Amino acid sequence: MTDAVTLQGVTKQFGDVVAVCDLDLAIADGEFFSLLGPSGCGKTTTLRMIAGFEFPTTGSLKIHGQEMGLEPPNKRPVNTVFQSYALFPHMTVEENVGFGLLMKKLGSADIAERVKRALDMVQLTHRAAATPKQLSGGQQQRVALARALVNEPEVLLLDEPLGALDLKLRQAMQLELKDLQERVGITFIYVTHDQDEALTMSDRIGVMNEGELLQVGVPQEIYEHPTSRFVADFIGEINLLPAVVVDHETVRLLGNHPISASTGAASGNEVTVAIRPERFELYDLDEPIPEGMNRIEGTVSRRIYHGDVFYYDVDTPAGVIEAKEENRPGVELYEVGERTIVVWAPAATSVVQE
Amino acid sequence: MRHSRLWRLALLVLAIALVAASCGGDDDDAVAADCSADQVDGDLNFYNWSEYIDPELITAFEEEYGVDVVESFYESNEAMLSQLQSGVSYDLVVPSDYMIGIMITEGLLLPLDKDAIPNLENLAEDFQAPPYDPNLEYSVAYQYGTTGLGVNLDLVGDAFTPSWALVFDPALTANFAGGVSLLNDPRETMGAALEYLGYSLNDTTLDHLQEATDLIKAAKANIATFDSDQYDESLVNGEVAVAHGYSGNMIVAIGEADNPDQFTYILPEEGATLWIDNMAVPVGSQAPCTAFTFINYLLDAENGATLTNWNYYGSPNAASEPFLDQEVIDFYAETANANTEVITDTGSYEINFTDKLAEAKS
Amino acid sequence: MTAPTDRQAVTPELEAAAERAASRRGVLIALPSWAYLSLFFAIPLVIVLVYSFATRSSTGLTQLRDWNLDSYARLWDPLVGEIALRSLLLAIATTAICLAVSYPFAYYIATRGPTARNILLVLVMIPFWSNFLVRTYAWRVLLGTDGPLSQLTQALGGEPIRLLFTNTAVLIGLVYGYLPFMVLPLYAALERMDWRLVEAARDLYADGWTAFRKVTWPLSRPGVIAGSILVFIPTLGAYVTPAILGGARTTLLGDYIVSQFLAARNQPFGSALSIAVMSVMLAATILYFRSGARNL
Amino acid sequence: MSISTGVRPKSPTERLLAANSWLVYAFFYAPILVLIVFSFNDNNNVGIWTEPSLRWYRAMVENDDVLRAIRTSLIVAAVSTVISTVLGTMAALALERFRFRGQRVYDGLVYLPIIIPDVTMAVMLLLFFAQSFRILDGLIGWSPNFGIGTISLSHIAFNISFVAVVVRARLGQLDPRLEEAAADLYANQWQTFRRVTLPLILPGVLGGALLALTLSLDDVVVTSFVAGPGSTTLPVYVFGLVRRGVTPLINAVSTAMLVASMILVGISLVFQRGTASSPRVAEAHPPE
Repeated sequence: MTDAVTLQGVTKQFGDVVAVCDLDLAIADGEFFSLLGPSGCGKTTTLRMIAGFEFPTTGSLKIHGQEMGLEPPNKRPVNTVFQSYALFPHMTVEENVGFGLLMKKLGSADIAERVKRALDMVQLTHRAAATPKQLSGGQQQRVALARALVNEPEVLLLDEPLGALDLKLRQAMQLELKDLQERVGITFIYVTHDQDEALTMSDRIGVMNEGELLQVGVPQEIYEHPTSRFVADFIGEINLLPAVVVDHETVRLLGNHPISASTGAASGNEVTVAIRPERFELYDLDEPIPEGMNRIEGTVSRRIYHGDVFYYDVDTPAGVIEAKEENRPGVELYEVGERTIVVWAPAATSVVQE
Repeated sequence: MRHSRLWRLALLVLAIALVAASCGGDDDDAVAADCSADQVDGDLNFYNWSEYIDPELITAFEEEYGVDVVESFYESNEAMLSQLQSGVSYDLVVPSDYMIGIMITEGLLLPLDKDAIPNLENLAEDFQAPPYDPNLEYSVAYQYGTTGLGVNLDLVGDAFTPSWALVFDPALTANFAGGVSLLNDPRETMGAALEYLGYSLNDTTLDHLQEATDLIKAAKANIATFDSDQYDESLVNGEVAVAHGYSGNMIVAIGEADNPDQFTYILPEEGATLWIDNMAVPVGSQAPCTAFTFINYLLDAENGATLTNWNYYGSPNAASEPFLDQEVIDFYAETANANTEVITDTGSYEINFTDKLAEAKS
Repeated sequence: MTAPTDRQAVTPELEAAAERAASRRGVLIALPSWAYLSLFFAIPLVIVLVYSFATRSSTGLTQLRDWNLDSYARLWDPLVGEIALRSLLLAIATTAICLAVSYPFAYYIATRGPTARNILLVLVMIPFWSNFLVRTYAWRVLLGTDGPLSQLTQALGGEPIRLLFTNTAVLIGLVYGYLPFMVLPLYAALERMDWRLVEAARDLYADGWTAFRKVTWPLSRPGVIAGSILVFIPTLGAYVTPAILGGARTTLLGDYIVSQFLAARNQPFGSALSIAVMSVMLAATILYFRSGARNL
Repeated sequence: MSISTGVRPKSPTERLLAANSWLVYAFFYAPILVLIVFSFNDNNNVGIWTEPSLRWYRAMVENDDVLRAIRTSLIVAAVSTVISTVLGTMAALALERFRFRGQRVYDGLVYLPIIIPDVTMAVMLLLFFAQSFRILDGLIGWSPNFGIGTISLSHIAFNISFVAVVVRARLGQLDPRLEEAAADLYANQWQTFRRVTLPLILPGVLGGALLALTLSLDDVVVTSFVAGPGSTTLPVYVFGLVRRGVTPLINAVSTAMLVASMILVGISLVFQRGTASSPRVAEAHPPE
């Protein structure tokens, strides 16, 4: 089976600015793929090149094996859901949804039938005659979705489609989108800067920064095993501690403190150790610590109550470590100024190069 | 598409065109039109001074010959000349004496086809051989008149000397409520100032003309407007006390005023303009035969009288005399003895009059 | 559309080709208006430029030979300077009066509620959309010696008003004709303004006047500049208003240029004058765009 | 100072502002009202009121010159509006939606006619027509005359720019994503323009067309320079009347022109209702 979308050595320049640099990416058929990164990282440009709104400066862009680099958007089997929805303000919901089919010169009965089905799918049949201005944000978003899906594209491109919605609605829509994607079985390419969104919905995630694709993987892999400092830092909360590689299984933190971690780098290299706050446990100085765990002693310098969890800042020779402990009956609280031992598993330790 | 190349191309075309035009501009040979009496060859574009012809005459002509007469107006000989020089084509124009000379020199006029104008014989003897067109090759007199001053006796008083001082002497004009109005015409207005200074209105000494310019400038505080169109109304409405203007318009306006005795028209003793306006056919005419027929029509005895009785200018048409209002005949008989001068073409000096009027006005 | 098999075969110039295609379409769409404006605007402009170096014959014909700079030399004539200065002063006075009257006016409209604002604005537009000549002519009726204003003052026992054919009349006419040009940009600038900034200034201990001086005025400056340019440029070359209300008594630039063509028949000098006036306006406009404006 | 707050005691400043505004409105409307009132005056003299009558309106419709001038005006306005709207809209599209070489020069070419004083424009076109007619005569022996043709060509020349500016402003406000969405939904360039771009910029195009129409109906200076025999437009005719003397006939003609303008404004307001939030200056037309 061919991949839905293949990018090979794609570079996009705007004047002197390189927006996307030598991108290689293959997205499988039926996959929910997210492009994640901060604004200006090139993810939207990549999406727009797939849609045909921008043309690559160099490189090859294929959709289902067909070279598409030069095709105008109207000749591509993809459809887009825009960030601002881009609903035609002078047309009704029905006309908006039927626009693509009309352009494809389908019969009017056929169009009416398919538009109805699409509106049923997004539960907006009752607003068919409304204009976009009369709809709420969430409803507009559904219209935009229906307008794209009604054409049964091979690939659906979504450019931060939930960005304009409020938190509750956004979370509900995330699940709905994921559901929908599984139901229709179309390849989704989803652009977002929201890591939660990407982690929740995606089959795979590609993290971009400054025009480069840094890491591609399933959500867990990206979260648990970032391969670069940027990916580690961008996704979730994380402690980044400078270290020096000792051997395959050991690195030395500041304060000459050795810990176990799988390194994969030559000894003597300066690296960064990345550990999620929720991976730490705090122990009393006299408490027994399980075998094989990494540990470092320090002083609690701050405690913040956060409802479901407590955050602790612990001053250690290796630097300030942020730890997160669940707010559960029976969990011991540490006071500011108290000595404690921070404990974590070697497997929870990612070693990343700069 | 390379715009720079297109630009260059456009400029090249333009340059060629300009050269072509400057070389080919002189071969506009005035080919005489061959017409017969009462022949018409299209609608008549008539370029005339405003309020210079009885509309009834035009309507009658249109009905008789089945053509349209489209009238356009100008307010000075110079304005008319500039239109013709720009290439706007008319079929009939009415330039004054000196302007006929200029237009002949410029090659702007079509020779008259005298076969088409049998009524030429009606022309009075005085107008058979004017100095600017001795053989009537290009023009034939339309009307004549004088340029003088209309005076509001209520505002000026009865005891005044008929002099250009009435408009140029600030000491005098300062007493006139509303001030005075002067014609917006280079030869007439500069000429009046020259006369007041004791020179001829055809004087071609630049120093004298500068003196005249300074004179107008000094008098300007009391000059309400430079106006060639509605000085007569301004006078009878009391807007101005003294108005510089043409005899016919003045007489008609005074005659129609609520109190005609309150006004008078005078010719300054230093000398005033006697002018003759003439009908002529410009070179670009599209309907020269209609134009000749129209000229012939106006030279008819009764039509000529209608013309004069409507605007009260002097008639050059001897045959019209029996049909004229006695008032007009008497008036122009009087002016025959006045101190008047005809404006002549001063050739290359001409341009100074327009330049200096502009300077005086500003 | 054959798929490349290896990295060497990737299409290298996709974008360049697409841009060429788009650019070709753009040029095609621009072409008709480009051709029209080249023929009926750019070439006429060049002709005026060419004429300004030509000589005038004694009968006022323009001779396209003996090229010279006489017409430009004549621009330094004190007479021209006097006329230019007078036009300039008149244009500045008109602009200043328009600004002084319009600012509070636009401010008032911009601070009404949305409905009132729209009605008030339409009321500004209505006279503005009527024929310019008619509006100017109306002042001739109003200011005439036997006009309504004069009759009113006489009924009140005063002197008849003699404003017609004075510089004051021209000034009134110009202010009347161009006032909306000042009102609209000022209104646009004030309406667009974030009024919370004024509140912030008041919150930070500025009194009403200081808040205006430090916040409102600087923020409305683009409107002030746009309005001033839009009033200044046409009044500097005004022809119709002085002709109707000024009685041809004093010469202004517009009238002077027209008279060079229609009376003095000095096309080279008239052309040079036109070029000079145009250059001044071009400079003013460039200054305007330099000041950060993006649109007229 | 905030907008539309509830009832507040009026400050002295507020009162002054209000008073100034009503004075400005009085200034705006007084001359026009006087003009209208006196057009119904049965007197030969413009300023003296005797009794109401329709005398001058009768004189107007019986005057062949007025009727001919109206006809000329309408022909010129219609022709120049249609052509300049099409060309101006295309110019706006080219400037706003495309990038090509020489665009800056083209941009300047489109903007320049707006800032050029109309006296200069008039002079330019007069010399141009005079020169090109001479050339045409020399080359192919055809010498066209000044008239409706030259007037229309000249009006188009200045109208294109105004239409382009108005339409361009409207295009600038249009979300380019909408056009991308159309392309994404299989519309080709022409379909995108006809079904999405044009309907959405239509208020701007109509605004530009109305502006062109009023500019054309307003113009005196350019028209009087390039007019020929018998091709006087109404404003030029009225200008001539005004210069030749003030008769109440002008009041009647002016009032008729005023009513015609009002109808135009009415139409434009209906079209533009609820579209432009703040009026752009370019949509207001410059006089003369």
